Amino acid sequence: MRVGIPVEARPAERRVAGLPETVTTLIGAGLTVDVQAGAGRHAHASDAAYRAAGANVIADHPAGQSDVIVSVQPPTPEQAAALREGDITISFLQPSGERELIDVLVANKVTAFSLDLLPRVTRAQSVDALSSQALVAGYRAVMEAASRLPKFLPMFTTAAGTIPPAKVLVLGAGVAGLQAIATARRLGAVVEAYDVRAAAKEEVKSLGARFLELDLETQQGVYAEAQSETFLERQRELIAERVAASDVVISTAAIPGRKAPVLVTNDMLKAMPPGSVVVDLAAESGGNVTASSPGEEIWVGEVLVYGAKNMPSSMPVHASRLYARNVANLLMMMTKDGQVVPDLTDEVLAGCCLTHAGELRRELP
Amino acid sequence: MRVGIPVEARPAERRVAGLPETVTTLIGAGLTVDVQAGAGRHAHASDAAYRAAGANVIADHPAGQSDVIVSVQPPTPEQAAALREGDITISFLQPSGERELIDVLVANKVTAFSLDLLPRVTRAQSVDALSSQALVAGYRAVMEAASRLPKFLPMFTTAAGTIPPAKVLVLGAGVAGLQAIATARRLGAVVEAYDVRAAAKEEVKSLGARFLELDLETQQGVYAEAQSETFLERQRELIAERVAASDVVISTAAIPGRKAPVLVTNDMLKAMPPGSVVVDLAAESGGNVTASSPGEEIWVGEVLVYGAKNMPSSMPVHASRLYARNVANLLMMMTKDGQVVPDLTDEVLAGCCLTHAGELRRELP
Amino acid sequence: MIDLLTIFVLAVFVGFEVVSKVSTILHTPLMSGANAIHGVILVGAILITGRAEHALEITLGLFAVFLATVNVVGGFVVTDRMLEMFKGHRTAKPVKSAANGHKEVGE
Amino acid sequence: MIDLLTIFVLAVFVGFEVVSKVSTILHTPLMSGANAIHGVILVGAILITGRAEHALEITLGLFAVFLATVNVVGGFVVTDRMLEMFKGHRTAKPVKSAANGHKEVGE
Amino acid sequence: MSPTWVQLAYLVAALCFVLALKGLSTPKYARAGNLLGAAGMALAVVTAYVHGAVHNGLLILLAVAAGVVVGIPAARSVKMTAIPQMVALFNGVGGAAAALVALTEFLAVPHGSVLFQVATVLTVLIGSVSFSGSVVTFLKLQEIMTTRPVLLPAGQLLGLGVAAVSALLALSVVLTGSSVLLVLLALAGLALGVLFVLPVGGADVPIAISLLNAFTGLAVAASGYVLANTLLIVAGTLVGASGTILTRLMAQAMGRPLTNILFGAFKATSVAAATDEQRTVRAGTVDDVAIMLGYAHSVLVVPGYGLAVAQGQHAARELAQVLEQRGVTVHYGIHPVAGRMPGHMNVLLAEADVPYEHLKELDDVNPGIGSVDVVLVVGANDVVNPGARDEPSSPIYGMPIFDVDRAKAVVFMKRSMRPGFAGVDNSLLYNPKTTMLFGDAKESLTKLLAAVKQV
Amino acid sequence: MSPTWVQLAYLVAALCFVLALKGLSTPKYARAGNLLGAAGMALAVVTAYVHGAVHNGLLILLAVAAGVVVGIPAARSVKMTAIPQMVALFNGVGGAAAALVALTEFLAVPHGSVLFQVATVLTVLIGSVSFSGSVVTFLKLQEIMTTRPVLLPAGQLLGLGVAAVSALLALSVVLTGSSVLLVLLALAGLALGVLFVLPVGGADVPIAISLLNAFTGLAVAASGYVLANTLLIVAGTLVGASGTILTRLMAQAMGRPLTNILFGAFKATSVAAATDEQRTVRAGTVDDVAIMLGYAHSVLVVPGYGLAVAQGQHAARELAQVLEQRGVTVHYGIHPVAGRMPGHMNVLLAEADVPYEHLKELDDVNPGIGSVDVVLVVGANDVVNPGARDEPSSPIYGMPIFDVDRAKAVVFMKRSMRPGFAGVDNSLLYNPKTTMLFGDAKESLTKLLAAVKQV
Ligand SMILES: NC(=O)c1ccc[n+]([C@@H]2O[C@H](COP(=O)([O-])OP(=O)(O)OC[C@H]3O[C@@H](n4cnc5c(N)ncnc54)[C@H](OP(=O)(O)O)[C@@H]3O)[C@@H](O)[C@H]2O)c1
Ligand SMILES: NC(=O)c1ccc[n+]([C@@H]2O[C@H](COP(=O)([O-])OP(=O)(O)OC[C@H]3O[C@@H](n4cnc5c(N)ncnc54)[C@H](OP(=O)(O)O)[C@@H]3O)[C@@H](O)[C@H]2O)c1
Ligand SMILES: NC(=O)c1ccc[n+]([C@@H]2O[C@H](COP(=O)([O-])OP(=O)(O)OC[C@H]3O[C@@H](n4cnc5c(N)ncnc54)[C@H](O)[C@@H]3O)[C@@H](O)[C@H]2O)c1
Ligand SMILES: NC(=O)c1ccc[n+]([C@@H]2O[C@H](COP(=O)([O-])OP(=O)(O)OC[C@H]3O[C@@H](n4cnc5c(N)ncnc54)[C@H](O)[C@@H]3O)[C@@H](O)[C@H]2O)c1
Repeated sequence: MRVGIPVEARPAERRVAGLPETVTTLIGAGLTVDVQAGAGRHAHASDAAYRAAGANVIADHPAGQSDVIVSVQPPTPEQAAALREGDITISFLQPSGERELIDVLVANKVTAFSLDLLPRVTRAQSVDALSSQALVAGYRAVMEAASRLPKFLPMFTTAAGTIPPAKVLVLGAGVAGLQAIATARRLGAVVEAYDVRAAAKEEVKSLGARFLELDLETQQGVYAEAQSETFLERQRELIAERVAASDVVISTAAIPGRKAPVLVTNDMLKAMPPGSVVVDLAAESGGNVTASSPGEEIWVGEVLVYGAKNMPSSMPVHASRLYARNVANLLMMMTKDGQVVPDLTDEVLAGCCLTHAGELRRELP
Repeated sequence: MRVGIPVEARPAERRVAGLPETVTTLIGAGLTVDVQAGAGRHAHASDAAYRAAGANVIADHPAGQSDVIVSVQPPTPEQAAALREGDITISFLQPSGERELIDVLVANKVTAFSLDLLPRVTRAQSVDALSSQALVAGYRAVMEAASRLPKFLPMFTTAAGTIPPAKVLVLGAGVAGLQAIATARRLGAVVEAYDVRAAAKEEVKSLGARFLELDLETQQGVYAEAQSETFLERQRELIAERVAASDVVISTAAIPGRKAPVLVTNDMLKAMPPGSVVVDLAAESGGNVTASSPGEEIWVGEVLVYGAKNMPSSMPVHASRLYARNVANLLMMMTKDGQVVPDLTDEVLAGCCLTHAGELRRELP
Repeated sequence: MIDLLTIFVLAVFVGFEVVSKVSTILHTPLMSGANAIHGVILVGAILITGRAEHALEITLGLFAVFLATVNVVGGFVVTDRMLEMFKGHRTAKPVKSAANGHKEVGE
Repeated sequence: MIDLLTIFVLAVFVGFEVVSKVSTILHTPLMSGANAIHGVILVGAILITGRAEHALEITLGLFAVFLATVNVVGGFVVTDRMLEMFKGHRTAKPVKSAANGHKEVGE
Repeated sequence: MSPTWVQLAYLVAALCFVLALKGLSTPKYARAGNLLGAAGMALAVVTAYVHGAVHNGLLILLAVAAGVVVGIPAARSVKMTAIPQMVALFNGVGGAAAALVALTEFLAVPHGSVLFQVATVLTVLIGSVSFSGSVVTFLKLQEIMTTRPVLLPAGQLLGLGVAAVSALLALSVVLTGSSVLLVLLALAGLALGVLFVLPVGGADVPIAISLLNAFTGLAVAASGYVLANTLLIVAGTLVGASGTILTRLMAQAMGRPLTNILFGAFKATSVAAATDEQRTVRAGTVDDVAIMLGYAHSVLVVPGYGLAVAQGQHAARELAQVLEQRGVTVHYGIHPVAGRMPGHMNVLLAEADVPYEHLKELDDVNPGIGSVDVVLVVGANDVVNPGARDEPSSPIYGMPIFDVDRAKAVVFMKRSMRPGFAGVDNSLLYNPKTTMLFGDAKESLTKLLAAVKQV
Repeated sequence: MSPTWVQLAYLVAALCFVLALKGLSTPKYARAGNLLGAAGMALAVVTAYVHGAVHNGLLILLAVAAGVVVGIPAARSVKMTAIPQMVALFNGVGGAAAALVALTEFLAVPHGSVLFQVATVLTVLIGSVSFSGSVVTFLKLQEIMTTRPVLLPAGQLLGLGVAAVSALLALSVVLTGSSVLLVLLALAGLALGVLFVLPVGGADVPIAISLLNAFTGLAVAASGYVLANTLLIVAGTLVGASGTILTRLMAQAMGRPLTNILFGAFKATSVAAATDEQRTVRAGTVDDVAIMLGYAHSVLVVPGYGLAVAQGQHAARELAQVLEQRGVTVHYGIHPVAGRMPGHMNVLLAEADVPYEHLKELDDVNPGIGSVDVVLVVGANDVVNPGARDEPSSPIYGMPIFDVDRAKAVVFMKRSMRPGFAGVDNSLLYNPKTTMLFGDAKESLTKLLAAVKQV
């Protein structure tokens, strides 16, 4: 069967779903790989490199030619229209977003897997693109903050006086949050973090950072559940003082399938030291920071708020590498004797399959 | 006597030579301080803050009003023309650059101190703005490189495969180079470095990095002396292989008062992994990298070359703080009973005094 | 007699001091070694047998010699076997500095 | 006599064992303490004086008693003075974790 | 009085014994110590023979030969696992020999001084106790009889009774000098030994052996008073004293106060450590683990989330460095999902400056893991759970793991038997290859560091 | 034979002495050990008096009282710095007492067994050597005579001559039993002692005292044979043995092999360690520093470039942590220009995870530095050079420094006496408050860490 790797269809997407190294893996499993020319451009993977790995470099989008289309962003409805019955797509479908696309997939009886939906179970870890891309996002969030901060992160005692270490507050200690904590700590910042999940406390401490103990109820489970507005109100009140004391705030709080909780208001920002920087990784899903807007830098008083937009794309080589391996691992789970035949009784595959045989398998929110 | 802090006259200069905290120091020493409105804008020091510290906020450039003008960049020749006999200026005069300005300073019998010329002796360390700004530059160089690199610096072993640590090569291990080494190491990169000075080897190792041993003669002394073209030719040959193996090159090699040595040619860049980043801190003094140009990002094949331009200005709050303290310390060395009376027999003051009483005290190169 | 008591006290002291800081893994070999040492009763057995004249005494004495010999030789041999694990230890290598060790980590 | 030799050997052993791991700073107090202990010659001095009958013996014995007493009392007192520095030691505080210690560092 | 040369030879032998014990208490000199002990013994025996075997020289030689013929092959052929019972047996015959010596001497000289009489009864009594006690421990360990505590009805009372009888008999012997009573005393001692050891349960048997060993030492010392032989006194006392200390140390190492074992034995409170379902867990001490590590050729450290929680990264690196200085090869096995975020272990170990080239991945490690001497699992759990490989029903089935169960030995450092993130039980914790070192990882590592420097 | 109770009392006293020495070798039990020794002594003396003072009881009491009256005030009032010579003096009188005891006994019983005779001449000879030797060391230390080695013309020959005469006299006494010869032997011993100590230079005198102390112990042990008194034998031997070991340890600690001191003394190669210009440097051992640190209340660590070069940051942090666990307050003094780039120490210590709040700057530290017990200067130099503060002519004059010379004690960890970056000599290295701990900073710190855990 043929696996197709297209040029990403959406603006500003710089990742790619397959790299020469994963092409080799797929071919080793008996698959044939089509790569659209220029697909790896931003990830610095040349067409020549794909060819060298054994791929078939084609000029156009592989939809209609390949049986399996793997991509980072979902295909456009137009591209999806070219898919044939039984074709498979793998991408971040962001199911809540594009009704039109999903209608096309259902109509064409395409089997569509969305990596957003992957169950976070042990066995699925090698396929867990949410984790791998959150790793990139968490790291980059600190880089973006550090680049924009008119101050040092580490402490320096010098002949021209002492520079105190920057104070970094991380809100939400999921995968991205933890990585942000680790990276900021590496750079010498004094880091504290908060998360509603009970398990987060130990995890934050396991990175050597301080956990912000708030007088708020905690939650169990892998994902946080939506919080009431009164809860959030109280949370904002309690963290206001810590926000005011921070030079950098990195917010990553999210609730799967929901709008992100608002944790930082403009009033809170105004109390921060002039020149402080806020990076809102949740900007695309509504924002933890009232002022943030995806992809934009907004000044609120003397505080700079940067809303993240597709953060992983800012580091396309490694983000692509991780994503491509996740995708290859998923394909390996479905491939037998050179055929991609997803077993939809498998918990993992069933969990992330959105459409199959003309059926929408998940309720859309 | 009156000390004046103007708005910086040169484009893209975001630092300021005095901050409210140093204003307090100066007033404590019996001086009066004039601050031009908006001087601390980029450094997030408001006019109100200056006023609160006791400064006199004025609308125009203080030349002609204040007896001592402190700034980061030198005044323009026009501003200098307003200076009166016996007035004092302190700034980075970059003596080699502006003949016209210096002529004005001599003509007006201004006493001009250039922090570029400060002797690097123990006693002068608290005044050593070259060091303090190089600290900023070295740190920022890594931030700039990390932001532009489409890869991680640290190593990660993840369910989606292992990301190897980035390899960073630092050329020139002066103050900025050492700081770059330290910062890159903090972020988890594998760092190696080279410098012609014999003392550098131990210094590089003292930061936990690898010193590149080349079959080249080493130099003694605080500063490197100009190298012959054959030496540089041989150096380029020897480091070519290490450049090719690096994901990031940060070059800081400089020889005071001379053009920076060329260490990295375009051919060498082409051997680097695609997506690699080169930051040339010496770009403004001619460049260690053939392709670099100050303030620009230039692609050489798939390698991005970033030429630094006024790197410290990218972090104006802390860069200003360090610079302002250096300046305040220098003023303290010259102030007695509320009068700024430089003793030009003092080795340090004599060393950095460029013009005095209508005399040019240093040969211009 | 008090001399023998003094000897006893001093020997107790030496016995305590000598094994006071032994690590767990050596407990069994040490016990076994000590066990072999109390086989020194063989000396006593030889002495009494060597001056015994009655058949009963000789028989008992010889039996004591036999038992004590088993204790001695068995004890030392078994201890030696237990200690074989401590044989293969090498000399120390020079310390590798962790800091300079950050070298080539290929992809 | 061999018993006395055995005692001697065992005492040598105890003497060796007991001080074999002493730290430098205790060298002088230990020397001084040992010095006080050999003042036990006072016992010998008392014994000979106690049975002496001739004036010369008595005189010599009493002088020995005097000297030995000086040795004993001076030795112990001086040692005690030296050891005063080891008096004031407190109990351990709970371990502070370095990692969580990164807290508020004000400007 | 024996001639001076004899006494000197004995003194030298005694010295050898002291040094032997000293050697045996450090791994480095243990073998040399044992050999020196043997040399001292040879000297003493030859001296005794040359000087003391006035009569029956040939017979004595024959008896010695017989002892050698029985003792050496027994000691040589015994399986490593059966060594404890062999030691028990050797101890028993030593005790018997002491009792016999005293008995024989008593037959020859029934009316010595009081000290002589007292020494004689002590030797006979303690020797007999030691003999029969050792035989019972042998039977237990060899599983000829049950290893569980044997509780006779009214066993405690019986014990006290026999003890009282023995005391009475001993007193009578001293008063009357009757050899018949002495033989009866020996029999009473035999009974006492049996009663003493019967209630001791499997796990405590080694401690009982050590105590009986000290007893035999005392018997020999007492026999030294009987024969007025300084060597026997010194050597016996040495063994008695060091045996006592050793017994205490062993009891401590097993976390059971000595009194508890001594009197607890009678109370039969002692049972073998066993969890439900018959799965036993072996908990080691810091010293055990230190020696395993210190004498290993290659060690693999598998860090996990617990190392991060304990913030023990610095201690781990130091331990590895100390081991490397000893010539041990140390690597870190970095599992892709160890910890709680991707790259958690990288961040952690980088903080402690662990060189990158020491970090190994699954594929680097697993092929050669069979030749790793010790795997030190520090605060990891799921990532070494063989269930992920072997049990298709396991919720973590399919996750790649480090196959540490294929290494020669495994040490787990964690605080409890609780499972890891996945909440799945780990059969490796119950593997006979596994030693548990319970406690906070940082604390354990720090102690281990100190201990490794000692071995 | 003395009655049993007396012998038992002596035995208890001997035990006390053993435990006293044991206590004295660990800081924690040193005081208790000394007290126990004193208690044992009291027991022994009272016993001897009660049992042995058949005649002259009152006189003996008076003599004891005189000794107390002289000894206690002397020991109490002596200045701490003068204690070594006081110890020497006490040692000397002990030796003299032993010699007198043997002499007196010999006068009473001139013709004992050979052993008695040999023991007598040994006691007298060694006691005399010890006495006169001690007196000379006292004179040296008290600076009543020169502290430099005194080299008599042909001193070595003279020494050998006197030794030969002594040997001859000793032999004659044993053969003839002449008390006159014995007195002559005592005189020869006195001469020998003087000749032995004269060539020893200032720095080696403490070692000589320790050796003389061991001598006195041996003299007392020998006197035990003279009087057939086990206590004297045991106590004397203990002191002799431990004194010998101690002498070796002291010699080692000063880096001088014992043979060198013993025979070097005669060869007069031994000179006080003194650099040119009379500036002496005091080099300490790891153990010294460990005890200084372990028993301090507050410690300031001043790291410098050398710590970075040695990459000893992890070891430094661990040491600080161990000290904190003992209750010592530890801070780091971060000098603005320590190292070779701005913030060098920050980067370095952050790598080892030193908490920021432990880092103190000049202004935080200098005002209270007088109350710091120990400043540990690790690989720093210029930043603590008092020349920068006090000597206007110094090239580094004007640089702010840590005023560590105002702290109670300073330890320098560096590899040599070489200057730092500025190339300027540092007078603090020669300050009497300063102890140098030479060696690579990381290695020294690692050793220190191990040593601190012991004290
Ligand atoms: N890496 C990722 O991205 C990621 C993300 C989410 C989840 N996970 C999951 O996390 C798990 C990682 O495996 P793992 O082996 O690293 O961890 P683990 O299976 O969770 O085991 C950690 C063990 O450490 C012990 N521990 C905790 N604190 C300790 C302390 N202070 N001292 C000593 N031991 C301590 C615990 O036992 P005691 O309580 O008995 O001490 C526990 O069994 C996997 O199941 C993985 O799927 C990974
Ligand atoms: N911070 C900056 O920005 C900067 C920049 C340039 C220059 N400087 C200058 O550098 C100096 C810094 O002062 P400092 O006190 O940190 O350093 P320092 O005065 O240079 O002294 C460092 C000391 O460390 C010792 N050392 C070197 N390697 C060692 C090792 N492996 N183990 C133990 N000791 C070792 C050396 O003595 P041994 O050789 O005897 O071991 C040396 O005396 C100042 O003079 C400053 O002006 C500073
Ligand atoms: N099974 C596995 O192996 C595996 C692998 C990767 C991740 N995970 C788990 O997935 C979970 C989350 O990962 P994610 O990064 O995708 O989460 P996410 O992006 O959905 O959310 C980020 C974080 O925001 C937090 N949050 C929500 N509301 C908040 C509020 N009001 N205030 C503060 N914080 C708030 C959440 O608790 C969460 O930790 C974690 O529990 C992680 O352990 C499991
Ligand atoms: N006395 C003090 O307290 C003090 C304070 C700060 C700095 N300094 C000294 O100042 C000196 C340099 O500081 P800087 O940062 O201003 O230097 P710089 O900016 O002038 O030069 C940077 C580095 O480039 C190196 N270089 C020149 N040609 C090279 C080549 N061909 N290849 C590789 N490297 C080359 C130089 O050796 C120098 O180390 C250092 O020696 C430093 O120790 C001293």
